[in-house]
Amino acid sequence: MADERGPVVDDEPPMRMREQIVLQVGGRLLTPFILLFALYVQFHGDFGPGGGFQAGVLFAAALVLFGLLFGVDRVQQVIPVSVSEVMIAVGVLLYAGVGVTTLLLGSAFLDYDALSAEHGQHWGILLVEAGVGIAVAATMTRLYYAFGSLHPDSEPAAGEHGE
Amino acid sequence: MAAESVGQGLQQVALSTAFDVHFPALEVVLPLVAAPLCFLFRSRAFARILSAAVAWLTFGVALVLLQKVLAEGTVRYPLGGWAAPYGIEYRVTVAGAWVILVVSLVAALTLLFDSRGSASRLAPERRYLYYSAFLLCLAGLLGMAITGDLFNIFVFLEISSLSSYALIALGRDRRALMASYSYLIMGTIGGGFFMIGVGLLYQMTGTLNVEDMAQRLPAVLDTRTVLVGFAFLLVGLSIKLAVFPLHQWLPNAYTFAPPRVSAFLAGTATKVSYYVMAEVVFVLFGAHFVFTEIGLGAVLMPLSVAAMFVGSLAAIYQADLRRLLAYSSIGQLGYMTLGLSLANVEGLTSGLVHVFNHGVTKSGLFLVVACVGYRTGRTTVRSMAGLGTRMPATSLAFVIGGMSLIGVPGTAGFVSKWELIRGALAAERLWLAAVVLVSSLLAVVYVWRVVEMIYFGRPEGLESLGRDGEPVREAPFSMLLPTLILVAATVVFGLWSDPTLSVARSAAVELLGGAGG
Amino acid sequence: MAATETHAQYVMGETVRLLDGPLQALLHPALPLLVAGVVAALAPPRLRKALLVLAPLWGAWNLLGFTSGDLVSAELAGFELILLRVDKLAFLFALLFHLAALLAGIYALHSDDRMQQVAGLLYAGSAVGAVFAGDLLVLFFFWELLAITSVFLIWARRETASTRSGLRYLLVHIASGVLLLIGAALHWIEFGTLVFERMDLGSAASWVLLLAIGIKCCFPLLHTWLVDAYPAATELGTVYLASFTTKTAVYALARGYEGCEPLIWIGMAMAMFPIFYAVIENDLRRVLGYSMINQIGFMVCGVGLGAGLGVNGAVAHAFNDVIFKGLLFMSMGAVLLRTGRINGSELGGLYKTMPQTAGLCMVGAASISAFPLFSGFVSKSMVMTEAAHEGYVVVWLALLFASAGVFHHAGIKIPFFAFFAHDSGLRPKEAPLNMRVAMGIAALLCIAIGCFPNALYALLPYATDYHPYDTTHVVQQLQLLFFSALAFVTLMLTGIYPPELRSTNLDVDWFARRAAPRTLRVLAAVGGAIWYGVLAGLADVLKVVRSVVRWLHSPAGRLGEPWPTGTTVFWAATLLGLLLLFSYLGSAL
Amino acid sequence: MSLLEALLVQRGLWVYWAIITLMMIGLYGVIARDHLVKKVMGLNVFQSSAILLYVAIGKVRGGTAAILLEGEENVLYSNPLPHVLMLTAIVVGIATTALALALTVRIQEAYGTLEEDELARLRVREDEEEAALDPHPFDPPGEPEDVEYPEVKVGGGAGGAGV
Repeated sequence: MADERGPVVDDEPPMRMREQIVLQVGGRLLTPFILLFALYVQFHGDFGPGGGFQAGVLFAAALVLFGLLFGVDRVQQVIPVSVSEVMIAVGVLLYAGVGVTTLLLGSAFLDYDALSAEHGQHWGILLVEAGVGIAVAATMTRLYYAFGSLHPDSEPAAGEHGE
Repeated sequence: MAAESVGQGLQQVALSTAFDVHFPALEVVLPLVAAPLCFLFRSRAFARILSAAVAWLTFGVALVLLQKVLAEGTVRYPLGGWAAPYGIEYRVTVAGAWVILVVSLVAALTLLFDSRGSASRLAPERRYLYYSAFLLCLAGLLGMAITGDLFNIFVFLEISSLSSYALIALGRDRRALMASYSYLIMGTIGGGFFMIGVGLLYQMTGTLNVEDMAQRLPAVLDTRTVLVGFAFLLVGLSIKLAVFPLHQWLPNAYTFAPPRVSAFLAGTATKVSYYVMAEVVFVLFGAHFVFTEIGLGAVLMPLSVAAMFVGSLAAIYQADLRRLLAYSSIGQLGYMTLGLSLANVEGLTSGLVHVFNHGVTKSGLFLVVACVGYRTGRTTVRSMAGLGTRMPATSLAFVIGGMSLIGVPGTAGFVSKWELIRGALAAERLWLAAVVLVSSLLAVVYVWRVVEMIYFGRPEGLESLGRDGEPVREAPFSMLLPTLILVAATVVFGLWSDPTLSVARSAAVELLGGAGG
Repeated sequence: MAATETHAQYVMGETVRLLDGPLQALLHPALPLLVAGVVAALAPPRLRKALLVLAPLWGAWNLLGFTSGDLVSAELAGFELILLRVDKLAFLFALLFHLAALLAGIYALHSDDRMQQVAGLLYAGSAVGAVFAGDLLVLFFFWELLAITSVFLIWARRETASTRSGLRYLLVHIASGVLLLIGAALHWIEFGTLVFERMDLGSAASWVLLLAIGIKCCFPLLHTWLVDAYPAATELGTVYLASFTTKTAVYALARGYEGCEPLIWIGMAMAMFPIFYAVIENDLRRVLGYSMINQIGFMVCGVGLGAGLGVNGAVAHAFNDVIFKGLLFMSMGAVLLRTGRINGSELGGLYKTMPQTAGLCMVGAASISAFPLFSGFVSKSMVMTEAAHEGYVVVWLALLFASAGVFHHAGIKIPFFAFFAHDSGLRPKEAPLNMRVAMGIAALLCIAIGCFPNALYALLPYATDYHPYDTTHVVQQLQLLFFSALAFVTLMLTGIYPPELRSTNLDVDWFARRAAPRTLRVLAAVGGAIWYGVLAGLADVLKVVRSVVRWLHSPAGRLGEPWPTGTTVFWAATLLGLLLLFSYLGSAL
Repeated sequence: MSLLEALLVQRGLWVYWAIITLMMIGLYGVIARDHLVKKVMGLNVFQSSAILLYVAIGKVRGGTAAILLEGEENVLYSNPLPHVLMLTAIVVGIATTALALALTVRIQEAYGTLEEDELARLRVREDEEEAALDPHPFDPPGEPEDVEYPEVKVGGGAGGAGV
């Protein structure tokens, strides 16, 4: 009953994008800075506005920009699908792991003071934010992979793991 | 599997003396941590064992929590060590403990159910995703009942919803996709309404903690913002609860989801929303404001009655067993909201006891249908023809579950219906009692259709052969066991209703503020 | 009042005993039959047949262990339920039901139909449970069980017509059960108790309960289910159906409404009106159905006449009616089984090959017509004597007329059209042995009770020294019967009575003359037209309701089809708006 | 002061009007559009309105970011809590959108269309095919037949007609 059409999203626009020299050069220049900025936001999150979520999104944005200009396969050479999936789990586990550790140390769940009397809050926040950052970046990347490399028999998007 | 769970169980016991203060957090954290682990290890077998073990662990923890709450009163757990109004507090009340007990029990049994055949559209090597989503859904549902923070409820609500959309979409039939899509749209709107409601209340009170807000609300109850906030909260929850005109996402979602997901969601998802609604209505705003000042009863009661009839009447006409059960769920939810709208101890008790009774019954019935589907390859009413002799245990399970849906004395369904009628009489609404009875007759009709098919239907032609042309036999033990446990529970707690009723009653009294209506 | 005092004597019993002594070793009287029914559902045919005969015997043996005053109660959800209350009234009915189950069981032996045999056993068991129910909730449970188990006996015929009939039957009886439950709730509210005792008409509960019982009891205008369903059932099913449902209702009336005057008039109407229908009916089983309503009329009348002879007569007549009506239904069932037809105009001359069945049928006919020395005589006369004694002359006359009518349609018409009359040319085999045995036992009982009524009288709820065989009774009854017979024979011999023209009325009672048939027919037509109008109106309403339900709820209906997402969201928004408006208005007030 | 003035001119209230308008636009999109992707877009607009509501709640006129600066006291802060909450809401929004889009992709693959009315037609046909395997006892196919009247005999010959 379903009429099988061709690929839902074809490869045309990215192909044309690859011929845009200005964009390509600009993008190539910008990417490392975006990544760096992401790291800044990540680590500055302790003191000022910022944090893992924003950093993760920025990190993923750099990868997506690169992917748009040079093709999904090029990004996947750096961060393969499997790695992105593992990173999602690792990120979430890092967050939950801190909680479980505090729990096992006898304090409340996510009570960072249990980690160390002096720097507990710092370390706790740092680890948790790192977890969030990794998870968000990996998820966004994975989402981009899912939709960016769509062809009829692709894998389903792992959107439900974006938490 | 057994070794693993026993091992963890022992560890639990060893730790329990000092550790049980952490149980409220553990209840949520266990499935939440297990979910990425399933994802990480990419092994279906591992995921199966882990998820089942975790579900049984949460069930054990829920049991301990319930005992603790009954003995000591509300159990509080400050997350991250931050005290209540500032940090997020996990707060286990009797009603909450009751609901998580039901949720974890149903999860444990449905995960015990050995879903064979190609029930979901995932390739076998990616089946671990299913367990991952299942655990997330479980974590979300448990979290909603445990957390004492309104925004946190929203977050857990979305966790459970998102994972259930994904789970439903995994159904083999392509109609599952549309079912999941419309559930997604409805669920997101519901979640959005809930979030807006919380925001408006936060604006007026400056707090998100339920108890704290409940203390601050009376001062600003007459403002329009609070009224609007209340309306948003209620409608948002009504969508998740499938209250009458907002119920249409439910039938298809339950029909086309993979069998175990149907069984799990039918037994749990709406029940948790019911608890949240009861908390919002009775704890946050108070029965006086909701029912006396703005007269919510006049809206909720007719809608509940309508749901009872619409659900049951539609169920009569269904050809597919799962859809029949789903429509019957709408009717049964009508009984629950009716109990809530009575705003007295008996009514609320009936609703809360029905959380358990209906949860167990409906999950059991969905598992029965899963067994039938596995053996016959179809799930239409017609596919039950003559199963009375060929799948006797499964058939008997359906009959008993069906009787519980009708509310035949001696089954769990009767206990809640009886309590509901008592509630109606206590509220001096005789006609409601009559309406409940008449709507039970409709349940007789749709259950009878199936029973007639089981025992008097004659399979014709190819129908006498099951899936893959083999003769139909009794379902395998690994599928039958959890099914029969659930169905047996409806009988056990139908005859021995003291424990369920007394817990539900103390939960109702607690929700109503101990005033007794 | 004398009536209530004597009543209290047997209802209250001497002492209340809770599960001690012999009671411990006994099962609830309904259990043997119910258990046998469940076992039979799974048993092979041979065992099933054994159960059909043995279960009633076992049950009866078990029953004999009880004595008046035994009481068993249980607690359910805060209510004390009286599962079992034994007194003479219930005991007699229970004994009767076991007897009926035994006869029907023997009658059923030739068949292999699991559904009927299982349903029959369960059905009998629920009737026994109902008469022992001490309170309204337990009664309700068995009341509904009675309806649910019996409908299979109709469906067992497995024809479209019988399926439809069965559905209607089920609907009516479920409705009766719901009314009973509503009555119970009202009773609880009004009196704070659910114990099923004699009540005075006046409270809302008593009226609702009367209506519930009245449906099962075939009160006028509520009777259609009986003549609709009985002829639709199998030959075996009708035998079962005739024994339990209506008699349980008579029991409930005797228990709850003893001495309520309206019942006298209702009973009179019930005894009268079916005669008109029976006379013009062709389906012989439906004729029996009408005559059944007529006989129940006598019983209802007796209950209305109150304690002592009235209730005794009603109960005794119920006892006899089960046996002789069972006998008649069994003989008609045998005819149906052997010939496949049951219309009077298609039968005739069967005595040539079914002599034994014919003879047994005539014993039943004699009993129902209340010939002296047959069972009907000893009980029917009790009711009529009491009516005359209490000064209800009109009632007495009406019952006399009804007796004559019975003699015509059940006593003469049934055996005559089936076995004699115009030879239809059918030469069926004699009925199967088991059927003849069952009929033979029933016939023996008819004669035995007719000749030695004191055994039956001893079982009756009230002590009695009634003697049926005094000169007045016997002469009066024989006059009635012989003049009826004379008229019938005269008409037959002079050729005025053509048997094939079933519309010709043969109400040759003592009073009605040649003008009567015409009047009767006009009466029947007018009554029928009105009733038909009511029914058609109801059916139209039903049709509208059904199509509305279908329009709304079927998978293609407005509420049954899955809505588009937008519609549901629209409703969400609407509900939000409604709630906002509502809370705004609510808070503004 | 007229109602209009009270609602519009009163300082700060206009933002709620904007939010409500946005919300209605979103809901309208979900209700009125048949295309599944457009519905998702409507949903996004709706969610944005909810997010804006929180942001508006937290905003304090003249307040700054809630960062503790050394040496300065009595600083007016905006309430950071609603803004932080919105991070979560945004995550939820992304997850929802990603999942919804993944579903639409699947639906397009399965049915070859994304118009809801067409999909409904296809689904109804599927339902009917399934139901055809299972004729309903109370609802025979074809014309709804008449209710059967209980059989009533009225008179024999001249008196009336049987039904």
